Amino acid sequence: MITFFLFVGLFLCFLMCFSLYRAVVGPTVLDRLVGTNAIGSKTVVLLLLIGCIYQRVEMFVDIALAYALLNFIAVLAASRYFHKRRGLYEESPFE
Amino acid sequence: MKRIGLIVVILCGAVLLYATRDFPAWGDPASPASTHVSPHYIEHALQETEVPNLVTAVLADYRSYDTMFETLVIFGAGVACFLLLRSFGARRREGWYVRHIPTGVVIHFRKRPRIPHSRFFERLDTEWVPHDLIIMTICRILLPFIQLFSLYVVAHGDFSPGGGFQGGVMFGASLVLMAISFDLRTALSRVGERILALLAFLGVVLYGGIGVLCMLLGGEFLDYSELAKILPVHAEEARALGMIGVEVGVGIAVTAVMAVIYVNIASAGRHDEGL
Amino acid sequence: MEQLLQEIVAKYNYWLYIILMMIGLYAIISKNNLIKKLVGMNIFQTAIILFFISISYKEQATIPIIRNAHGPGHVSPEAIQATAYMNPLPHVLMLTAIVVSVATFGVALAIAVKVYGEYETLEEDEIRTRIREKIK
Amino acid sequence: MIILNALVILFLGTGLVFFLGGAVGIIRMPDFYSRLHPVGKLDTLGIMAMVTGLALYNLGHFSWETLLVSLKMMLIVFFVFLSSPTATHSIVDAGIRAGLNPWSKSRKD
Amino acid sequence: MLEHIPVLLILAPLLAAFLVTGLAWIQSAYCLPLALAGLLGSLLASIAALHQVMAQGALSYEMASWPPPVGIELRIDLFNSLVLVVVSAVSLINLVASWEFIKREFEDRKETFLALYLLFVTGLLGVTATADLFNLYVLLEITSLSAYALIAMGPSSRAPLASLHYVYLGVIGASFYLLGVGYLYIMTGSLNMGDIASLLPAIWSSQTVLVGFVFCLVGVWIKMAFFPMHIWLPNAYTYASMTASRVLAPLMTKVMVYVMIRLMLTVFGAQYIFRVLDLGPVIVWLAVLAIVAGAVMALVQRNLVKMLCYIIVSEIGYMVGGAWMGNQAGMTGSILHLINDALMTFAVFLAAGNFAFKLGELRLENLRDLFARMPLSSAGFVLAGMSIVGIPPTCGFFSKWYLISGGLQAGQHAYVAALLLSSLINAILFMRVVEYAYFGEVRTGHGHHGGHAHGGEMDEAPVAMVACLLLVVASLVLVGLYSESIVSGMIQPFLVRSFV
Amino acid sequence: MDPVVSVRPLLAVLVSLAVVPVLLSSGGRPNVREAWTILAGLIKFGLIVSLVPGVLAGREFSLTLFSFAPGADIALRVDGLGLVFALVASFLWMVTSLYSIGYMRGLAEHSQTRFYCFFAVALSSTIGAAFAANLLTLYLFYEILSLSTYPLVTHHQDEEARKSGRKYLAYILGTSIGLVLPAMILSYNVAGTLEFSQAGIFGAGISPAMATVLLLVFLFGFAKAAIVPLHAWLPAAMVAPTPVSALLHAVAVVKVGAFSIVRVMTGIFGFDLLGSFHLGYPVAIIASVTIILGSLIALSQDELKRRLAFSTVSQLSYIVLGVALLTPYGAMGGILHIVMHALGKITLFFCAGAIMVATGKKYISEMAGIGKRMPLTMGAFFVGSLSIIGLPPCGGFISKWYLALGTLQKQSPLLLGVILTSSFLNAVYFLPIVYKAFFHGPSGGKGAFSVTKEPLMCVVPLLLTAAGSVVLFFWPQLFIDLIEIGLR
Amino acid sequence: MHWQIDLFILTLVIVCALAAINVRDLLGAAVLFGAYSFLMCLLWAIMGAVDVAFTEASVGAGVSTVFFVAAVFQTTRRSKD
Repeated sequence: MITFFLFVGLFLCFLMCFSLYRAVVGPTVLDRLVGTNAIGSKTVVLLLLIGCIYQRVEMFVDIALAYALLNFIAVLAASRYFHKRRGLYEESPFE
Repeated sequence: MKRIGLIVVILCGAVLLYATRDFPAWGDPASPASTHVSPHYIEHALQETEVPNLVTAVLADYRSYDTMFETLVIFGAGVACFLLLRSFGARRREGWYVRHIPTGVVIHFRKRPRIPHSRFFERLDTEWVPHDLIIMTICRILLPFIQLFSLYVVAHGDFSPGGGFQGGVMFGASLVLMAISFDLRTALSRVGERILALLAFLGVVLYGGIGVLCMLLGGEFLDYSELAKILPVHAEEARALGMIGVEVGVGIAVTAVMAVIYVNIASAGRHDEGL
Repeated sequence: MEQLLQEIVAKYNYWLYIILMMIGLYAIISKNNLIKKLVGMNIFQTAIILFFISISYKEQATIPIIRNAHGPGHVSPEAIQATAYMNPLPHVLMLTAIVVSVATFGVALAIAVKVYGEYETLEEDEIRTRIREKIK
Repeated sequence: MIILNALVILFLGTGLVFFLGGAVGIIRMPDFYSRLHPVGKLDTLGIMAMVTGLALYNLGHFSWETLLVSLKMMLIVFFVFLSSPTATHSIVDAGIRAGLNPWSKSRKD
Repeated sequence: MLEHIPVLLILAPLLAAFLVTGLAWIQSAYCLPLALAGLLGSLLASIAALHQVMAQGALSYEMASWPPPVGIELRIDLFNSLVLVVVSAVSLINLVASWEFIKREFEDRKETFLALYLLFVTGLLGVTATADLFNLYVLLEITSLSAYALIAMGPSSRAPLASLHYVYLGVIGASFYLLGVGYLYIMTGSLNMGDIASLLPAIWSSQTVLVGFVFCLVGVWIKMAFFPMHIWLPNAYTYASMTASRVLAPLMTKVMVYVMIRLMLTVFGAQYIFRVLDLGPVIVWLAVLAIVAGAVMALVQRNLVKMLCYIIVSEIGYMVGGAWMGNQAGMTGSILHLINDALMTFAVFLAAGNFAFKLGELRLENLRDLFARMPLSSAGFVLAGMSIVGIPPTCGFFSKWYLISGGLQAGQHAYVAALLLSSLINAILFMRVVEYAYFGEVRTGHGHHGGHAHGGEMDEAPVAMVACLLLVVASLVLVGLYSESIVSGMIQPFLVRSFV
Repeated sequence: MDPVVSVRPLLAVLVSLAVVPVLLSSGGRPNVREAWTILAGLIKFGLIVSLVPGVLAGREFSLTLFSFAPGADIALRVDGLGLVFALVASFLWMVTSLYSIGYMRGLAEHSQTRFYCFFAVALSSTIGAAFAANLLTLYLFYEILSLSTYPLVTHHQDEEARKSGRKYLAYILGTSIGLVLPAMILSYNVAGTLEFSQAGIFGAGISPAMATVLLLVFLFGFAKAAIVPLHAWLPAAMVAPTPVSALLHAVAVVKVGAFSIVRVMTGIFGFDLLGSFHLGYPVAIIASVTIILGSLIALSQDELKRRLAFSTVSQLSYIVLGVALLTPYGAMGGILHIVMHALGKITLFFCAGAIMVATGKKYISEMAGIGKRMPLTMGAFFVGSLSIIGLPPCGGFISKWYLALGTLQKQSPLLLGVILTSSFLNAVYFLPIVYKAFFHGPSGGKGAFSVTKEPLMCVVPLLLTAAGSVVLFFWPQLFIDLIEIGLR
Repeated sequence: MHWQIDLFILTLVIVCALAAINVRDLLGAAVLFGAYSFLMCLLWAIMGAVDVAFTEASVGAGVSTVFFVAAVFQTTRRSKD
């Protein structure tokens, strides 16, 4: 079962690459925000999975819970920025 | 600058790589780091302090002096942000904006308006401040949970990951969330600047006070086992209790300071509606 | 070659932390934007934290919270093996280091806000030209 | 036990599928509003399925403590259900405020 | 209470800092007395510690009563008790001297400033007293953090930028130090200085120890503004509020020099550094570079404070060079110069502060006829300058004596030459100021009897400022005249084990 | 020599320092200020005179103030040589104070309080240097003297004065920090002490090469002695008011330089060591070059004070030359020359100042016929010239006599020739001035002198010193005895 | 035991770090910085440093990024590199 969790975790990590792709490539800040949000949600699950792999999930659940509670604050703050500051210039990464 | 940076970086990297060759392998249980001092913590901490979370035990007892200064760093950061940014002078403003909440209409006054104090009107500083019912409602639901959970994290730090700092940051984050979902002025009207300062002060004084109390009771500074003289517990439990007390102090201070830093950065020290 | 590969695999954490740290250091030194430098600074600090956490890791060991410390069937203090738990000391140090880095980050941001208030820009070269203009 | 494990695997598998969908969506969707769909919905669902699976797995050695932990996990699901749509909502709001136009087939990016 | 002295001297300003923040909202009138009481307590405690150390050897304080490698230890020996006295005395005197400044520059926030100032002092005292490498880092960060803020609050519009640059380099420095500590930890598993010192000889040949040492050293160098890493210092100290630079300039860099010497002698041991590594010649050459570069850069400055800052850079070179000379005389000179330079720099900055209080910006052209306006402050400035140049009987001469002696013994003639050159350049620098301040054109021509009737009425800085300046200047001469007892009573007994 | 611990040397040093605050506080009242100055001078002279009988009886007064390192304390010790120098300096301070009153008031100079204060400090350090028991103390007072005379040199505060001040400090501080300090520390590292002793401090622990280098470094390092390549500050410093030039550049500053060299050669190296390494001769050659060059340059100067300055450059090296002969007579002559030259040269400077006050003339070419208007002054000038040239009945003759004896003892006709040549040159550049002053009328109508009265306060001191110069020709025995004790 | 995940996340961390310092928009940098801190948190958790992971989680998600955004809000988003 542990091995299974390990592979599930690896797969999640693999999926995280896609979200990270979006976060890195953009093109707008909001896209990055979406990507980051997706990474955050996967992180919650991964944390629990790691707990299961360590077989100490009771120690990890608090972290995951904290994550679930706090994850959206940054997103709210960033979107709040757009509420108050107009303009959204597009830019391509790595120049 | 770029080239200098690159040279420095490559030089540093090379030196570090050079040193890595002598390292014990990653995860080697027989490495000096794992065999010299740390076994004492692992094997004796539970016995000596009755705290199963070794990190908390080391943090708040064996190296409590460090942790006191860690709290102090945070405290100093709060004081520094206040000192740096806080401006008491009023900003020059072009007119007054007031929103009628039920309709969402923003009214622009040239001169200072005389508006009855009611919950239907809201003072604004800029043309538009989001007034999002969904976000406000959800946050209103979530806030107590976050705060409750952060208290749990502080209190349960002896048995599971967490402790004063983490709990404090979460509580601080809840205040930040309040400021983001409503606006800064609303949040500040709930938890004012004075209260935050008082909390920060209380937190560090709690930590330092416990330390000094131990000293007054005849032990060394921060030697919680001396608390057994005034608490009806034996020395090991006194250590655990002392740790909790200290963690609470850290939590209070961190909460306040996080809020102070956010408030000052988000409004550039003006304490208006902010971000 | 084989040996080198083995060495790399055995210490890859240490290698990668160096890369991360160099990224951070490069950003601090070479970036033109003041806040970018702060990002680099944070990366730099996390790299060091990574290094310390890597020290604390032990094969076949669990997180440094004693299992079954209390309650029924609790473990006797003598039975605790040092090899069974990870080294808690670096964790403690790094908790402090994180706190320090957050505090520094906050203060640095506050200073950056002040700098922006002074020059209306965060680019170092632009600030430098502003200063030169002001002197003239 | 086997049944439980099978259930867990099922849940985790479902979650992974959701996440996969989300990941593909986030890559493939043409614009920001449409990308929010996979993130907002599928990821939330994925979290729900996977956390539920893990909570079930945790209940394998049943005791009050494990039950408590599983309850906490379900609490995570609850909070994610609250917070994730809020976040999505606020992002969309931000996009609109920022003046980002939705993608349409007629206009090629 | 006597056994708690090591911790009391740190706690006194710490508690004062707490209480000042608390009181700031309630009754701000008590803040200054409270801060002064805290610093005075710390001064008294450090004097008591010095006394005890001289009577019965090093004091060790086991924090929370855990024995050293497990817990944190405070250790006060002859060397750092001396530094502690200097730190607490300088910070106390500076607060007395600068209160008028604080009132002027931070009207509504002076209590906050005070709290930060106290935190800064606490950090410095803690850095000096601790015997734990990581604890040193934490305290260093407190010091730096408050220093960042103190600098950024400067009245000049360039202060925040200077401070931000300091933040970047300061963080790199502290992180390098931390990294070095990590390298030591990975090889020894301990953080206590004494413990590491006992474990190290077995692994002297390890590259990791070497690199750890180098990183600790480079980190400390950045913090102390050793030559190529000095770029943050001049701007930061020049644009900072005078109160801050008056305490930063004498203490911050000197305490870092203390840390360097502590690392060299207590942690790694002279044996490792001078026999096993033999880095001495290289670093002495770096020091030569630092001395010359600092002096030359000082020469081109037109701002008095900036000029003084570059002199600090050059002085750092003296101390680093002396410490790396590899013989007892050089190390003695370095330690003595650490004390002396703290006092000298303090005196000279106090005087500069007095000038700034009346004149505002301290460009050299602004200093015309200063002597007539502020005779006492100017006299203090000249005496402090003499000390920096190294004119006997001020203390600067005596530490230079040891430094040169060490240089000659080690055959480092370049170092000696650089030191003399920089002394000469310092002489030129101060003479230039003196020329501006004392011997400007006689405006009214001949025909005046009596002394200083030219260039306007006498307009001296507030009494507290002048009194503090004169006190410190007097101490410059006294420390100089009694340097023999400092050397033979404290420094040499401390060094006797290191250089056999 | 039996050592006696006594505070009298310290008091002698401190008297003039102690009077500084009094001077400062009496800034507005010139009479009070100058009364104090003269009073301090009297006390100082009295204290120093009170030491004479003891020293003549073979006692050695000493006092250790602060210990710094073994053998390098800050300590005072009175021996014959120091006492000779101190006697001259303190006596001349009194006279100069008197003279300054006339001069400074006569010219209505500004910042007179500052002038008197730094004058007093300079005198303190001169006496300190004279009484220094070891090289460290000597160096200490040497440096204080350099710094305290800077304000005097820059007194006029115009561009020229500042430039001269810069030059002065550059030479003096530059050499003392750049050369003397390392040489001193090196000596200490080699010998382990810096205490002056007749046998020298090095013993066998020094190689000839190192000794040579050290000696040369000391020789040039004490740039106040104005050995040739480093003499340029002295003429430049003549922008100072004349009392300053008189006392400091004929007595205190330059003599401290020469005295330091004497101390180093007698007390640090010792004649035995110098003799065994044959180091006397090179030093003598260097001194000879300075003597001849100084005289030659003096010939070409038209400004009176500059001519006197170059004359000083030349005469100072007599002292060095005398000691470098390494013979008893030579050393006697050299040290005696400190006294004799001081009295002679100060007379000359006083005269130059008096002329300046009375007529405002600075250039020799303008002084034709002045002797008729200022007979006393020019008479004293004549006496002073005779003393410098070394003709009886003036003190200069005695010292030059001893010097010549020294060269004969050394059997060095070359050096004898140098002394004779230089004396001849002295005559050439001094006597025409006197001749013109008395026997030429003012050239043309515009040269008429506007002031006829010689200021009393200026004339009295210069007559005193001129008389002193003559007196010393007849009764030099006290100084000879003291020097003999000092060299024993 | 689970070095695979460790290595994977480390790689992602490095990518994220590179992106955060190269993106030409400070708000984007802030967001990526948040992602970086999530990944770091995971890394600590994998290496068994739960307390550190918790701290990173609360700091990174709760305050650090928000401070960053707030500072960007008060200054500017523009960055030339």
